[in-house]
Amino acid sequence: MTTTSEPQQLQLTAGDQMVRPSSSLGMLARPRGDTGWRSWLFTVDHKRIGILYGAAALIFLVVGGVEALLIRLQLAAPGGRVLSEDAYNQVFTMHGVTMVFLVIMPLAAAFSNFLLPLQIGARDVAFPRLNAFSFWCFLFGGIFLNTSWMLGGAPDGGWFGYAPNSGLVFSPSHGMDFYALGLQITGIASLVSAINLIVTVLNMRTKGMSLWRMPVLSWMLLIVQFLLLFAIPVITVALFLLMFDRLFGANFFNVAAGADPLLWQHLFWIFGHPEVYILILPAFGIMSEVIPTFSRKPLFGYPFMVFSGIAIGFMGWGVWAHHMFTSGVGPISVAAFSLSTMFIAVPTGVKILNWLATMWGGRLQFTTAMLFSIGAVAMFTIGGLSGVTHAIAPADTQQTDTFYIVAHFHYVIFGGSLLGMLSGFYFWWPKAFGYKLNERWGKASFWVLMLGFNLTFGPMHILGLQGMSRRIQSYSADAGFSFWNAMATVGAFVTAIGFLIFIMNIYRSRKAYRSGLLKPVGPDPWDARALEWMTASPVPEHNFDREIVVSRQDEFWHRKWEIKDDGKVVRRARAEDVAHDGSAKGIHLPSPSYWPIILALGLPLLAYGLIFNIWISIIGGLVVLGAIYGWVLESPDDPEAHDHEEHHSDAVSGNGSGPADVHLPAVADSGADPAAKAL
Amino acid sequence: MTETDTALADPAPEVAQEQAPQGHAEEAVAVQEVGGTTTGISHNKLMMWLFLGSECLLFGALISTYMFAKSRLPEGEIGPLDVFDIPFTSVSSFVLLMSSLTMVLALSAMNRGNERGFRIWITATSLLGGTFVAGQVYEFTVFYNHGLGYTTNIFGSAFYTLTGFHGVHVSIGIVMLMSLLMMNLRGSLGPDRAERVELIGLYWHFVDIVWILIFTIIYLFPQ
Amino acid sequence: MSQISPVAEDSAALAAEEIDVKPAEAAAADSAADGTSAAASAADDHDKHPSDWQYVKIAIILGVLTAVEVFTYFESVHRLGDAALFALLTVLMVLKFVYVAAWFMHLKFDSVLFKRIFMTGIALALGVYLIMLTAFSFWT
Amino acid sequence: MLTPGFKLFFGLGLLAAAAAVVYGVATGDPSAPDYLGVIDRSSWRGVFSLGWRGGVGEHTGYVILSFVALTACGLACLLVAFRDADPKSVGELAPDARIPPTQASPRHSYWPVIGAFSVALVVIGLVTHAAIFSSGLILLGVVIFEWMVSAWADRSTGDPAANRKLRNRVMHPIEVPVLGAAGIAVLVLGGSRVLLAVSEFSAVWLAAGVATLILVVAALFAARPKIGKSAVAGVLALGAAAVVAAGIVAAAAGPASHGEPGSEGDHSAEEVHVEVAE
Repeated sequence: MTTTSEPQQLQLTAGDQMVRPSSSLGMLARPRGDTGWRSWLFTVDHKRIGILYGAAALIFLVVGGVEALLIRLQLAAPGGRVLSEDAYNQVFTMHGVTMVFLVIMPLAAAFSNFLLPLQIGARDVAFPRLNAFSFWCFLFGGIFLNTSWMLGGAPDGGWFGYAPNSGLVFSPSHGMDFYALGLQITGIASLVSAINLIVTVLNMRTKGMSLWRMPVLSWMLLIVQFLLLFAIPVITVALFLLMFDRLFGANFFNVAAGADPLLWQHLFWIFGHPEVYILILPAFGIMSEVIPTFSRKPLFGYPFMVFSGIAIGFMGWGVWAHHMFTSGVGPISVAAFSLSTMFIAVPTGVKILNWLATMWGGRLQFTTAMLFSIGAVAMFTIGGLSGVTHAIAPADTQQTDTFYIVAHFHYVIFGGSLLGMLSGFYFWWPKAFGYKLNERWGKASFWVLMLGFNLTFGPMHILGLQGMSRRIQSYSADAGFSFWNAMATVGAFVTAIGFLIFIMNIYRSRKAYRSGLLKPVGPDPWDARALEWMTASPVPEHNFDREIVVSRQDEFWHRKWEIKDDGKVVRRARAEDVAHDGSAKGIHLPSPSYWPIILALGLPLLAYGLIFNIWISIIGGLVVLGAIYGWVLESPDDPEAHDHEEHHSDAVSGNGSGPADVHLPAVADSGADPAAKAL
Repeated sequence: MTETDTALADPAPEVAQEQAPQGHAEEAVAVQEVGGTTTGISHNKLMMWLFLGSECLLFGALISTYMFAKSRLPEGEIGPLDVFDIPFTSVSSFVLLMSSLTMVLALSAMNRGNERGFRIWITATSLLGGTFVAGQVYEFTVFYNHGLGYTTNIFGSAFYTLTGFHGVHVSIGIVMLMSLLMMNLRGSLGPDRAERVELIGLYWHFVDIVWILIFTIIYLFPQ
Repeated sequence: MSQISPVAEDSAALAAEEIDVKPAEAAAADSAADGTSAAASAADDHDKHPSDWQYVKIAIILGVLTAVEVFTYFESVHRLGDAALFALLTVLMVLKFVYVAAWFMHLKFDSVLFKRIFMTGIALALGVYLIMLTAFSFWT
Repeated sequence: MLTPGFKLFFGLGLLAAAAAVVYGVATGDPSAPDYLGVIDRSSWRGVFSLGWRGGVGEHTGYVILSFVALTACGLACLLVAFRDADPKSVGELAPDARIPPTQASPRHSYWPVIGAFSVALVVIGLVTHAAIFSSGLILLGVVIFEWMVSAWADRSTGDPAANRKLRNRVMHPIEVPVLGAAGIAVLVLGGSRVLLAVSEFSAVWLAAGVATLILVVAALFAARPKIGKSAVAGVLALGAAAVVAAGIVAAAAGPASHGEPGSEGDHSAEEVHVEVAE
């Protein structure tokens, strides 16, 4: 195809061998090396990218958490003086934006990147370089958003940026420009990642892994990717309209010119409601992996689980206007959306019942991961029930824009999503790093978090029903809000301590592992069920030594255990014997590349230019253009990168499955036949 | 276990637990899976279709924003009836439709291995696309001279945004077409990589489809 | 091979019956020879794709439909009334849309999965935006 | 150490600088005291400070000579920096002893000519229009960048084909899109200017005619495989030239009756903004 795909040994006219030219200008040769910072910067390995996502999200969690603490400090007592009105607006806006777009979504991306290919038995994702691009795009988008603090003020129009309140008249600083452009960049990351992962799941399942044998987590993540695929363009348009209004003087939200402010609300919530499920479904999937494992039972009602996930994803498109009951959408809309909102509680309820039924009669093991999952089920149920009260429009009229709403969505997103993700951290940590996190510290962090969480957000129900408004910077002493606000602030700091324990746990466990105090774990420390446990921990770069042939759901568990005719479960093999040891050699993997990070770097430049000076944009645009062409002209596989004997590059690039293809070894690992290992 | 398997087996010792219930399928699997995909569809094509599915929501939002904005245009402001030049836009639509034809002919030529035909038709496609964009710039200029700027009123903002988005899509498409042409001229895009042409073609046809919608909904529907 | 239960129509229910249909064909192509599989599949494509003349015919149909559309612009047709014009133009638009998608984009001949993805996008777009416009009382 | 190329250009630069000084003084104000007698200090100062302190004589010639000096010296520095066409230094610096002592002769290059042209553009732009000045600057930047990359690639190996490959690997990602975009821009700008110049009625027929012409010509070429590459390229070149020429003529003639003239400049600026945004 291009010069890069050909062997790069340049022949001298004299026939002499020449030094490799790439050494003089390294920019366009493929990066090399498996260790050091370069190996992370230019990696296209889905597991490393997953870990990067997780690490970045945890850092943003700290940022968003500090913002939350500032809010709580400000509201701790009547007439708080920690933040000015303006600063308060910025802090609560950035808290929401950070937590939704820079913490929960990337955490979900971390799990999907790390686990999806493993769970379907694939070597990598379909487009490894696009995957790397998604991550850098997200990271630079997040950094771009946060640089607004230093560049004239952060966004101050609320995380949903209602126009025209977010227009130039009411928000004259550059903050909302950062919001519009920053979310655009992270949106690109999500969209690209969604397309990539859908192709991965549809096209790269291992032999016998039909859709209906996939773990529930894979299903939920797949549904989330579809939601992202179709929801992101809507917010893209809304953000463009806002940006054109602000930067070029368009009239989309200019009421004086006849515009209707509801346009923004509709567009935002058409995106925003599927977004809610984008945030929660990954946690549902994680809980559906953790709970059966530690209940020693298969998941109760697998098809119901999957179908209710699909139903949630589908119905999530028809309920958006329940965010707008008080905005004057009209009685028919209110009635219709009220009804559809109540319907969507049904599949959610099905899921909760299924988890309970899974635990029912199981031999429960209360590991930290299990505790977090159970906590998430409980907290999500509370949040879900308070959500049903919003579905009733008259009640919602009372609750809108009060702390009751704040309580509701924190119970759902913090109590549901974040606790679920933490459960996932404890569960898959040994898979990613080869050692378990300390259980005692983990349990401590769980109980502290639960206490702090309920102390923070429980009182907000009361405050909301008392009439305390959201997004107010201060309240007076005679309003009667003082006590519960003080409680909530105490709770917030207890929560912070819970997270601190979690971070300390990571630090200490890692240290213990490095110093040899903590034993490395085997492939399957929890006696788990899905395919990712069927390879060594930490997962070798090539994932599986040979292809796995799947013949039923929970294939890995069935290879370890046998169900006798009388219903007794007997062990048929040790996990170590069934699992791959990661020693396979000669597997052709996609090569690292510079272009994803370069391309992602161009986008914030474009955005800064639109805000400050168009010349920066032009530079950014050139970077983007050049990177795209460099990317296209670069062969996805560097023929020199791996000195393995076997190169099937002709077969692969020729058959139409394209540049992103990943090689599979020639021989499958069929059924319970571990000896069939060859290359 | 068959003889072949033992012969191929890695020297690393691994204990066979029990007889494989379905240990006979390996060979077929190996052949199928090297480069094959689960659905038999190439990654790239699936990616392009997913992208186009996502674009439906993008243009849907823009078109409905336009329709809504137009309906909210205050009385007496400069509106569609004052500026639209249907005969000219009809020609533009025709040009874009024909570019879809030339695109599909380019792909067909490439599939047959007729690279000369491919080059001719791909050039014709980009030229027709260029003509379309030139027509759009002409149209914008005329509208502007009639007094409809981007910031003039809500109709102006919505109209220029919608058609501008489409125009940018066409322009990006032309750049991609020219890149295809250049890759072919450099010898790196032959019939064995015809799928690349097909992908860009899909994008191009989609842009054409969007114009079919815009032409009818924005220009032809009774105002 | 895998067993797949039938899937109800849904955004995420993905062309279940499509799975495992093609690998046999792909396997055949691959087994021929590593390097030639592309040529083989290209040949397959060619067999099922329409001929150039058919494409030209489709283009002519599209041109004629466009001409009919433009014809409604002239005054004499306006006597039909707005409702009839809307209906006529919508039908013409959908026809053109379908022709381009089915023939030029090969949806007619290609994997049904593509059709479903595209239709899901269109259906969702139509659904949410029509509801949005309805909520704005756009139609009255 | 100093290559002949350097010596040549540096000499030229010095000569041009001297010429500029002499010219600037000689064409200076003849009415000044001591003109060409014992020339007064202000004349010298003016000439040496590029007119910053005190005047220079005839401006155009002085500026051209100064820029020739500047360009030549710049080229000379480039030649030294890159050791262009200096096999000895390549041999000294190369890490690998296997490099043959001689290098393949450099390929022909258009960049010096284009560079000279861009310098001329800068000079002309200085006295005429800021747009010409900045386009000259941009072109100069492009030339310098391209030249650097080519020079770097040309020294890499002794094999010109390999060098070209190397150069293409760096430059194609940049060239392909930029040239493509420039091509479209020319077509779009030229086409729209022509459409604007004719009447509204003719614009319709013109657009239709151009499209039909493209279709017919393409069909003709496709149907007759015997028509050679050069014929096709010739027709394309002719078409491009026609669009450019017609565009320039049309732009000069100004828009026809439809639309009020005069506001186009603002409009196109706005368009650029929107497109960049998207």
